[in-house]
Amino acid sequence: MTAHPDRSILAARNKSLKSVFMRWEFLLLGLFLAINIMNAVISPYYLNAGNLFTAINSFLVKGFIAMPMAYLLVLGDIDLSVGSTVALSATLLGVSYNAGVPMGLAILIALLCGTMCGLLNGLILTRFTELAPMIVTLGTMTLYRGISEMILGSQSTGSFHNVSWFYQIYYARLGPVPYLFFFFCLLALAFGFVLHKTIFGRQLFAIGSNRLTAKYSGVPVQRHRLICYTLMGLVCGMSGVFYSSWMGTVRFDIATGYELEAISVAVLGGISTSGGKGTFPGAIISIFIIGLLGYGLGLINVNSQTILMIIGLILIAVVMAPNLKTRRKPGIKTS
Amino acid sequence: DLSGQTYAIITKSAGNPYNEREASGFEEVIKAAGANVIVKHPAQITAEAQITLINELVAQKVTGIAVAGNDFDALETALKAAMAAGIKVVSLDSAVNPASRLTHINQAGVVEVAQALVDAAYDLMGGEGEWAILSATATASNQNAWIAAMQELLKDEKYAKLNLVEIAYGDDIYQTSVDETQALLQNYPNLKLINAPTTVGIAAASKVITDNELQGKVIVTGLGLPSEMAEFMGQGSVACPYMFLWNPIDVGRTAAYALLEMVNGELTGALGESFTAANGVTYIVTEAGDKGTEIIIGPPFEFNADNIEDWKTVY
Amino acid sequence: MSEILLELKGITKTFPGVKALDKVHFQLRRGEIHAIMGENGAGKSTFIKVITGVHMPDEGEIILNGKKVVFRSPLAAQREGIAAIYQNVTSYPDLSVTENIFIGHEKVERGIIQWKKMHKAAEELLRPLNVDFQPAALMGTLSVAQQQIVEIAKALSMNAQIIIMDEPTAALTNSESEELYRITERLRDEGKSIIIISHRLEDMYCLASRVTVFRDANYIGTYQVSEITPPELIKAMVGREINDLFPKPKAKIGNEVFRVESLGRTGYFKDISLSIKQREIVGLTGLVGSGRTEVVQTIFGVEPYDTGTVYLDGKAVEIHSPQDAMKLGIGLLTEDRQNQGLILDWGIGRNVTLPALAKYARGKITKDPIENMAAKALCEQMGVKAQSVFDKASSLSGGNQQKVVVAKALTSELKLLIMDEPTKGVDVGAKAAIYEVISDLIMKGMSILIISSEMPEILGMCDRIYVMHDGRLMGELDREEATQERILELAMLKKTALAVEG
Amino acid sequence: MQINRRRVKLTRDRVFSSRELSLLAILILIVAGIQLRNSTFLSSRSINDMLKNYSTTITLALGMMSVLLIGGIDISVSATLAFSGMSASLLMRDGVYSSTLVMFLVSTAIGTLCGLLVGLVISRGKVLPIIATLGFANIFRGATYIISDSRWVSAYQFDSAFKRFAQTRTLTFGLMNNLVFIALVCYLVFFVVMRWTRFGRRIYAVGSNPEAASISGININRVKLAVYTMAGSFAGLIGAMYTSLYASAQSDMGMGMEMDAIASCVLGGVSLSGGQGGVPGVLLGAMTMTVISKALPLIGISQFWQKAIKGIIILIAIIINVLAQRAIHRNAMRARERQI
Ligand SMILES: Nc1ncnc2c1ncn2[C@@H]1O[C@H](COP(=O)(O)OP(=O)(O)OP(=O)(O)O)[C@@H](O)[C@H]1O
Ligand SMILES: Nc1ncnc2c1ncn2[C@@H]1O[C@H](COP(=O)(O)OP(=O)(O)OP(=O)(O)O)[C@@H](O)[C@H]1O
Ligand SMILES: [Mg+2]
Ligand SMILES: [Mg+2]
Repeated sequence: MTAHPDRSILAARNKSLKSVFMRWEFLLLGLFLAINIMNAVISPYYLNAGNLFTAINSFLVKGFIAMPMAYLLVLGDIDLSVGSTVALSATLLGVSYNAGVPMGLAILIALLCGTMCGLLNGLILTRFTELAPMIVTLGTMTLYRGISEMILGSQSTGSFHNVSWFYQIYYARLGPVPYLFFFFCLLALAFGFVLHKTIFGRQLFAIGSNRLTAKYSGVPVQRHRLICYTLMGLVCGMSGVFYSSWMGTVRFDIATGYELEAISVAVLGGISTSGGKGTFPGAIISIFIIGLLGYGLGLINVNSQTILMIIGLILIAVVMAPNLKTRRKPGIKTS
Repeated sequence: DLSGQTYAIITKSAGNPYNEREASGFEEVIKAAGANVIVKHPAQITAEAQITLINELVAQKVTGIAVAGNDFDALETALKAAMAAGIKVVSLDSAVNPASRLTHINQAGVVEVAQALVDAAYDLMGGEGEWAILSATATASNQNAWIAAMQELLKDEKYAKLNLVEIAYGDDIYQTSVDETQALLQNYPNLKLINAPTTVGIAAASKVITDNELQGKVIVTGLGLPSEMAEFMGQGSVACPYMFLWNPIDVGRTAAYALLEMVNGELTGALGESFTAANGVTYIVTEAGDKGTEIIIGPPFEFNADNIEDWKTVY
Repeated sequence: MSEILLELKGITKTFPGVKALDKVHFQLRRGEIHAIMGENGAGKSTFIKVITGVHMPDEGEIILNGKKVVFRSPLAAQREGIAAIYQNVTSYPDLSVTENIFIGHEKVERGIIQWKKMHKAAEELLRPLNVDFQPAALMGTLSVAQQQIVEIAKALSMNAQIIIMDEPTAALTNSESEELYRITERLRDEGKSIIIISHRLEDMYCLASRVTVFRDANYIGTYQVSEITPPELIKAMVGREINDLFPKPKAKIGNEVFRVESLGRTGYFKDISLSIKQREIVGLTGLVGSGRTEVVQTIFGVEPYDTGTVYLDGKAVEIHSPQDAMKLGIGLLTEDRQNQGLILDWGIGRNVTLPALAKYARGKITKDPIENMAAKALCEQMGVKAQSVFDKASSLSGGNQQKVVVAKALTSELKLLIMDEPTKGVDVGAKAAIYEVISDLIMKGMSILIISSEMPEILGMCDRIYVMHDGRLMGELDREEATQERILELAMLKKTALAVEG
Repeated sequence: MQINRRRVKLTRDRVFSSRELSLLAILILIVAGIQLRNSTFLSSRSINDMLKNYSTTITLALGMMSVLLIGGIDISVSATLAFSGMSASLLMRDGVYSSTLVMFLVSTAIGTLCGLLVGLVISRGKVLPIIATLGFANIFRGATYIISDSRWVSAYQFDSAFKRFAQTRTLTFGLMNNLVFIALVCYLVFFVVMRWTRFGRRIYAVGSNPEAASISGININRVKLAVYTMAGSFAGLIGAMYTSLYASAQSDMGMGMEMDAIASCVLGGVSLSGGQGGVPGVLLGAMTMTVISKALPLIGISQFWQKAIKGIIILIAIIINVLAQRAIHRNAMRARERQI
């Protein structure tokens, strides 16, 4: 039974080379290379693998958060409580370690704490779907940070570096490359794969593009949101552990501003805050673009405020440039 | 010839005049010695931001680093790595732990500062009454050290009638400090004195007192920059009769002298060493409360109605 | 003053990859009602948007009142007295009905908006349209049909010379359509010129004096309505003849598959009991706003129910979410394709496969080529007019979007398919295709529940018909006893009448 | 033609929607609770202090509201505030002018320019608001550090009339504090503009359905530009209010205020997706935030607990509001059920 035998539709895309290379992540890759070249030119100290990875490692700690943040943004959600969650997880790790809990268990406690924070965000938002994620997570951002402050007050908690294997989590290297970097890459691959190649990922895009349609199409919208918020919490817990291993000591005010940094890199990566759009590789490349740009400028001792200004300018310029030329949205694709 | 050498100072944060003055003293001495200077202010008041800066300096193979720590312990790994790379490291103003530094440049001994502040309270309150402390952030290590020392001193018989009712934290944010001051006034109607050992806090507290025309009823004292406090000091009915500070420019200068000596090989930061700097002052390395060593610049200086006009344009 | 008010000559409009209009001509006389007809995607809506300045044509000219004009923006067209009701409702859900009507030409005195006057004027505009909502109500709380009525009022409020209506009756029931006819005729008698687009032949025959037909972006011809018979018109539109519009299959009706008993949702509907047998096509009809959509949404698990039980194959089942319903083999084709049926930003292929991703995946991993082939097959079956399965759903014409929504429903193995207004805005040819699909599904053993406001469709396709009014089931009619009059009688029964019946 | 049970009674013309009423109830509860703990809270001096100190945040919420209404967001406002307040203060320090009025005008003008820039990038450059304003937040803040050379403009460097302005009641001849009066005027003007002018209604229209707005001939870009410019003007005005209030201009002033402004709006019923919310709601939201911030130090809770408690109160307030809304809806549905 074919009603319109005369009409045939193409099922394969003939990808022109141009369209492939005009994709956002290739533009970002170009930018990434440009920044590396620029850095190498402006500073003779840039191309030193050991130092480079020291710098990379330090922004990876927050870079992890960009991964689940990308998921949430794709969903059309957002989480502003991430910095506070990192702080609270690290606080609990520190407090329990200093109360005599073995470090392994303390790590578990931190991860659990992060997960519970994320779960709470998710539960509130999925039970009260009328609420905007921004305001709820703004509330929990204050709450989690507040709990951490309640526990630590003006004190710091630390001496984690007494446990040498814990120190190694952040500092151990294979040659010049920290193991943390390998872990980051593995996790990024996993996150990217799940987002772009699995049913779950596709459904996230569906929810972000049109929540009602997704619901009517049998996508478990609220369950997926809950999962993503919880996942976000877990990754924040992880980040808290890395932070503790990095610093060896924790205060309640650590990791402030992580939320905006994670959001910026995801958005620079082409992931729209209005949901349903963006690619994961773009977000990952952007972590390195912003991180290395800052490092390069720091090497020639541009002051921190000016670096922030330059990053702000680049953020705007990069997103605006393609719009000015073609007067259309940048080549953000959903696949 | 020092022209190939580079010295760096990392302050606690940007946008704070105190830190600017500290850096300018450092810069002045290093430049005079013919070496290069890097001044770095972290983007946030956190150890994390300072670590990034330290890593950048290590990569640039600088000769010496002076740092005002945002955290006592957290900079340890980064600073140890710097020292392992042959860089001389001293802390100034706000110490880092002894393992992370060769010595610490202390603007004034902790106990001396605490003593001055407690005595001021005793003097201004006439020996009895309620008073409160308005500090910076709850995590600021030097403020916490002074407060702890003050609490220790208060155990003395002499101060028995001084009733410290609250320690509030204004987070070194002007608006928060104002709120906290107003809450203190509201919660403690008999409050006689607010002691704010921080530039933002003392200015905010003085502002609130002046706005509410409580000069003389509630007295402000503490540690502050003369330029910020000139408005509230001087002749007539003022919020703050006197306060203390050292010269932050001198703190920066001394850190620079110490680093230059260390690079010369004249100084290691060990207990008992001493050196005479280009300004003719002799500095002695003494034992610090944290089991490391430190160089104390001198007692805090008192600013009052008589000298404030001279100082307000200096720093 | 010439008799021709508006003339378009040689209009061509190309979208990336699609020629939507190819050298199209059109003449509108003063004081006439002129219909434009054509298949889905023939370019009717695009043509309208060229007239109203939403799109700039690539070629061709527009002559208004004998003068050549160029509309660079919708505002420019409005200033020349052209008002339009677009196919996809373009309203502001957060604003009041009054504001929706007067947006852009508010009544302002000394910079201050005169709300009282505007509400009054809105009420006056709405009164002849027989609405039951107040001008101060928020647009978002109205049903699609009610919003459509507001759009009509909006066009009226502009006091335009030319009023264009793109499928105004798609969301209306017969009686409401008749109301619209009356209004339209009154406007014509007042000297306005009207362009109306519709897929309903009866609209055209009732109203229009002339009809222009487009097919595949081309101008086919303009005819006097009195001189063209329906088969001729269909042939002009579709390019071939359609013999049997309602191919009702003679399927053997089996046992009861699905039943609900005294289903109720507080404030929405009450005491709904209905049952559906295997291979049966059951209709659910009633006036707009009678609560049909809410009933099926509840059955599908989108909204919770407060009372009642749902039985599938005789067993009581719990449905709390669309996933539950789909697992049980119940599918729903929603009436609001833009907001609930499609992801407009996505390609057609992805839209089609969304409800049944697992079916085309290997494990949890999606396989694009498999999905695309499946989507292609389904789209071709439905006759979706597109270049490839990667075309964005938003680029499709209204009717073609509807076909994609139907294709979506065909991806899953279902026992019961609920179709809420499945042929809304669909051309004759595609309607036939959808009916054929329905027949096909029935022959495969499925059961179908159709909600429709189109009487011929209900009468032509259904074995049994339930009629709703005001959130209540008013009665049940067999195919044999069902007539238009009987249905209307039930649909308009007053509560009091019901009370007497007990 | 038909008698239908659905009678939509949601009226826009009421000053308060039910959502705002329930927020009002919550606010009253909070105030009552605090008053019980500390009886000085409702003293006139305490209220004056509170309104004076937070007149800045309260006013900032208005600019934020207009941005949120069109479905945008502006997290650069606090940086704009710092930049304009600082530049205007530097000019006053350097003796370019000493008049309070000129200071306010200059600061507002600089803020307007900043907002215009943001608006241009968003409306012409088609950059997502969050990223554009995130970028501009960095840029304006950085610029503030640079122009001030990281120094403060200290109290003694300001004109004394300007410093007094924030503490006195000259504008209303003794009725209320000047800054509070400015905030009040802003609210009144905004209330009228949003409700009774074309411009205000266009903002709602664009936020409610941008596509429809462009089809009905509203120049969306112009509305966007206007709204971001307006947010900038407000930030500029507040820059002057802020420096007058504290008699001090610092490069890090106002940091984080944008989040309070957003929270005020959302608490007050402004939807982040645009189109919904009104001035009375924002006022209530801003007052709630103000009361929470002001009162926590007053009720004798350890400072280390305050943040946690603030977080809890915000969460509880928004959740109770949702529950109240649900209850109202449920009752409406029950009432309708009886008519079926
Ligand atoms: N914005 C657009 N971008 C790309 N293609 C478009 C766009 N708008 C319409 N088209 C294409 O132009 C053609 C004509 O569409 P149009 O909406 O005018 O059809 P129509 O005759 O109104 O159909 P229907 O009866 O289904 O509403 C279709 O092939 C459609 O896919
Ligand atoms: N929250 C609400 N407040 C008031 N009325 C509401 C609300 N939600 C829905 N309605 C009304 O419910 C009706 C929608 O009913 P429903 O869509 O089920 O009817 P229908 O018979 O399917 O009509 P249609 O042909 O319009 O689809 C509309 O009249 C709408 O005004
Ligand atoms: Mg159309
Ligand atoms: Mg319906």
